[in-house]
Amino acid sequence: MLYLQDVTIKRGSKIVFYNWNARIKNSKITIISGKNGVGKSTLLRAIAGMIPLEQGIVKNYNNEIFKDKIKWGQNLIYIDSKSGLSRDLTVYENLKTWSQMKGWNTSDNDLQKALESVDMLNYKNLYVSQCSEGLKKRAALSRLYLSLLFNIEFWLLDEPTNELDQKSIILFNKLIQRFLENKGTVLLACHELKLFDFNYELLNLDLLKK
Amino acid sequence: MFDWLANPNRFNRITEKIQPCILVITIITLISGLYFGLFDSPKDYQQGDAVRIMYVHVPSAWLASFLYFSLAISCVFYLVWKHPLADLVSSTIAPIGMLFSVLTLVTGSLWGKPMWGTWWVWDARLTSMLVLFFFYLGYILLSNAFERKIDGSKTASVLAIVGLINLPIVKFSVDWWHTLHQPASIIKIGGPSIDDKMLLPLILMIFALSFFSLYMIILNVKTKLIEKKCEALLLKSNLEKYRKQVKI
Amino acid sequence: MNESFWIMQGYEIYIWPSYVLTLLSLGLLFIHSTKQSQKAKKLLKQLSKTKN
Amino acid sequence: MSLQLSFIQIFISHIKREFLINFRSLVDVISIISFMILIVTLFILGIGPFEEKLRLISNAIFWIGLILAIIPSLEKTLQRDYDNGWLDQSITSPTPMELILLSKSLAYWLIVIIPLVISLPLFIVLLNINLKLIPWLLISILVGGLSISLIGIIGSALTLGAKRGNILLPILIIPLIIPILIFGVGISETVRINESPIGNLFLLIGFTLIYLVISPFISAFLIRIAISR
Repeated sequence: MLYLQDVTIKRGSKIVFYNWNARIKNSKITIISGKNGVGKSTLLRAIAGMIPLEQGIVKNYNNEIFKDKIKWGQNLIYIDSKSGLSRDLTVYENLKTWSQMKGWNTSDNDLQKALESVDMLNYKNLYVSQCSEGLKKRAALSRLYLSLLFNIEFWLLDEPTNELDQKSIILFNKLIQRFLENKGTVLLACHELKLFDFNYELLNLDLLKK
Repeated sequence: MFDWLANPNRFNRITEKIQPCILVITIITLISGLYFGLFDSPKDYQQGDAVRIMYVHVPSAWLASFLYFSLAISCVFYLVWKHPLADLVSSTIAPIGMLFSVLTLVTGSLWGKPMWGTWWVWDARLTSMLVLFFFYLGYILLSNAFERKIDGSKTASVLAIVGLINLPIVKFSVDWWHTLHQPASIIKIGGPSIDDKMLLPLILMIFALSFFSLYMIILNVKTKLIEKKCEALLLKSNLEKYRKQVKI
Repeated sequence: MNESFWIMQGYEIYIWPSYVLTLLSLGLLFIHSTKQSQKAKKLLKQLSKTKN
Repeated sequence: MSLQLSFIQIFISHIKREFLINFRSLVDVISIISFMILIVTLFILGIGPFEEKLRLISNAIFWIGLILAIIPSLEKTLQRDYDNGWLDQSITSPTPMELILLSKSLAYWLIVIIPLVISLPLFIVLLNINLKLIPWLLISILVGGLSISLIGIIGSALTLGAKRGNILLPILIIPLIIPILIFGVGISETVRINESPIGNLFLLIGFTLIYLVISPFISAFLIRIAISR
């Protein structure tokens, strides 16, 4: 369970959230919805630790998550529209360096399987500069499979379904299914709700802003 | 102390009282400094009357360095305690400091012509001052290089602090370079042996320019505070207009 | 005020410009800032009037 | 769950990544060297082919060429990873940003220094540098190159997301690296006039050590600011 207590988040000098409280349920998928510019990405980036909170705390059960950044870094995956893939490396090399940065000792086999899970095995040795946007997105999402092997608790995903075709969305749904079975928590910002065939919690930021 | 001053209202109240005092002190020290500097001080035995340029050159140089130091300190306050006022202070100090560094370079060059025979000699002090000028320039350029003002302030503050660490090293290295390449035989401007009678106008001018800068900083910070208020009011009235339109 | 004061051993073309430049730039800075401050104060007055 | 890889392993993997990125295309590496050759050529065309003059200022030309050749490629080092989101991934990973930046600057150092060391004989020929200078030149560009890349990372972090960052970067960086030039040229100059270069060398090493300590922290701080935008 993730608790946000009296959270104030600023972007530049503009206050986006003011003394806000929220609760994100465990082992569930929570979809953050709302109009453009309402603060979906800001919220995700703040929880991921990229935007420092002006005030307030975020707790995972009883632990303040930003007290121990190393531990929190091991506990989440954040993916947004910027894929974090280097253009001059292949899809495989990108995945490998990324997993090493997370501190994981991944075997070749794990990486292959991760690419297979998003149907990217054929593109393994393609340079990212040659990839289409859809392929880049899939390459980024292959990290989700790796996290299943390493007991990660949180997925923070910002518009993960953009640029994905029908088949990849099915694969993505499968990954989420497995993650939820492993007692993982998904926090997802999206405005197309019909793409997901789960029971999801809805966090509508439009309601909050009134 | 800064924490206590950082409240804009308190800042306004206190400065309201001391501002006239500062102005009076500035005028008194400036006039007496000019009097002693131009009329009632001895000629240097080597440089003759040309030494009188010292009374504007050295105070400017001193202020350019001191203002950079204060700029960096106020940047530390801004980054550590996040007082918006500290940012206003540093952004007003920067152009004033830059002006003084330019004045130092220009008067130094005017002093150099009769002493060295050329407008510019790569003397250690002048070279360090030139570098200082570029630190000011870098700060000002960087603080205006971002779309949102607050990003520029934060980033440029870091630059100012890096500069504070680096400037003594630059100063040292330039002195080192100077001794390495040129045995010191030429007349040093602002040299070490100063007559007591020369000290009086020098100190008076240093005081005059310091109090002048203090006055300018307070005045400009106040202006910026008012401008901020105006912006907030404008934003509010625009919002209200917008709301009315939406209702209709 | 005799002539030798103004001539200063022939250094006058260096000394006077440096004093004039310094005082002039300080004066300009002073005038500019004062104007700016008055402008801002005026604007604030206007704004607070229209609000009420 | 604790980290399976030690920080040293992560550190090495980062250096490997930077090497893969930079050496695969070789464009950057070749451009650094050819840029330096061109600067040297410009200098010599400017002063004329007088050996006596050249002998006096060849060390200075070498160092200025080195610094000017490194600066243009500095801007990309962080900007690239900022644009594609890699820095976002780094900050949400357990690896401390400071460690990542230290590895980045060391990798950048190696990337710049290896081709320069290889092409050193070329410059010795072009600039007619005295052969007894070679060991000192080698040491001084190794140490000086490290401090240039450490300061360069700070500069690169300062201009992240800035308007016209590529023009701004040299203005911010060059005042900071003046001491490197002075101490670096000082080493070669003292050797040339048969004095001991130890004083200059120690000063250069000391300067580098200062930045080795503060640079990762400063640039990590800057990157956190840049990412929180």
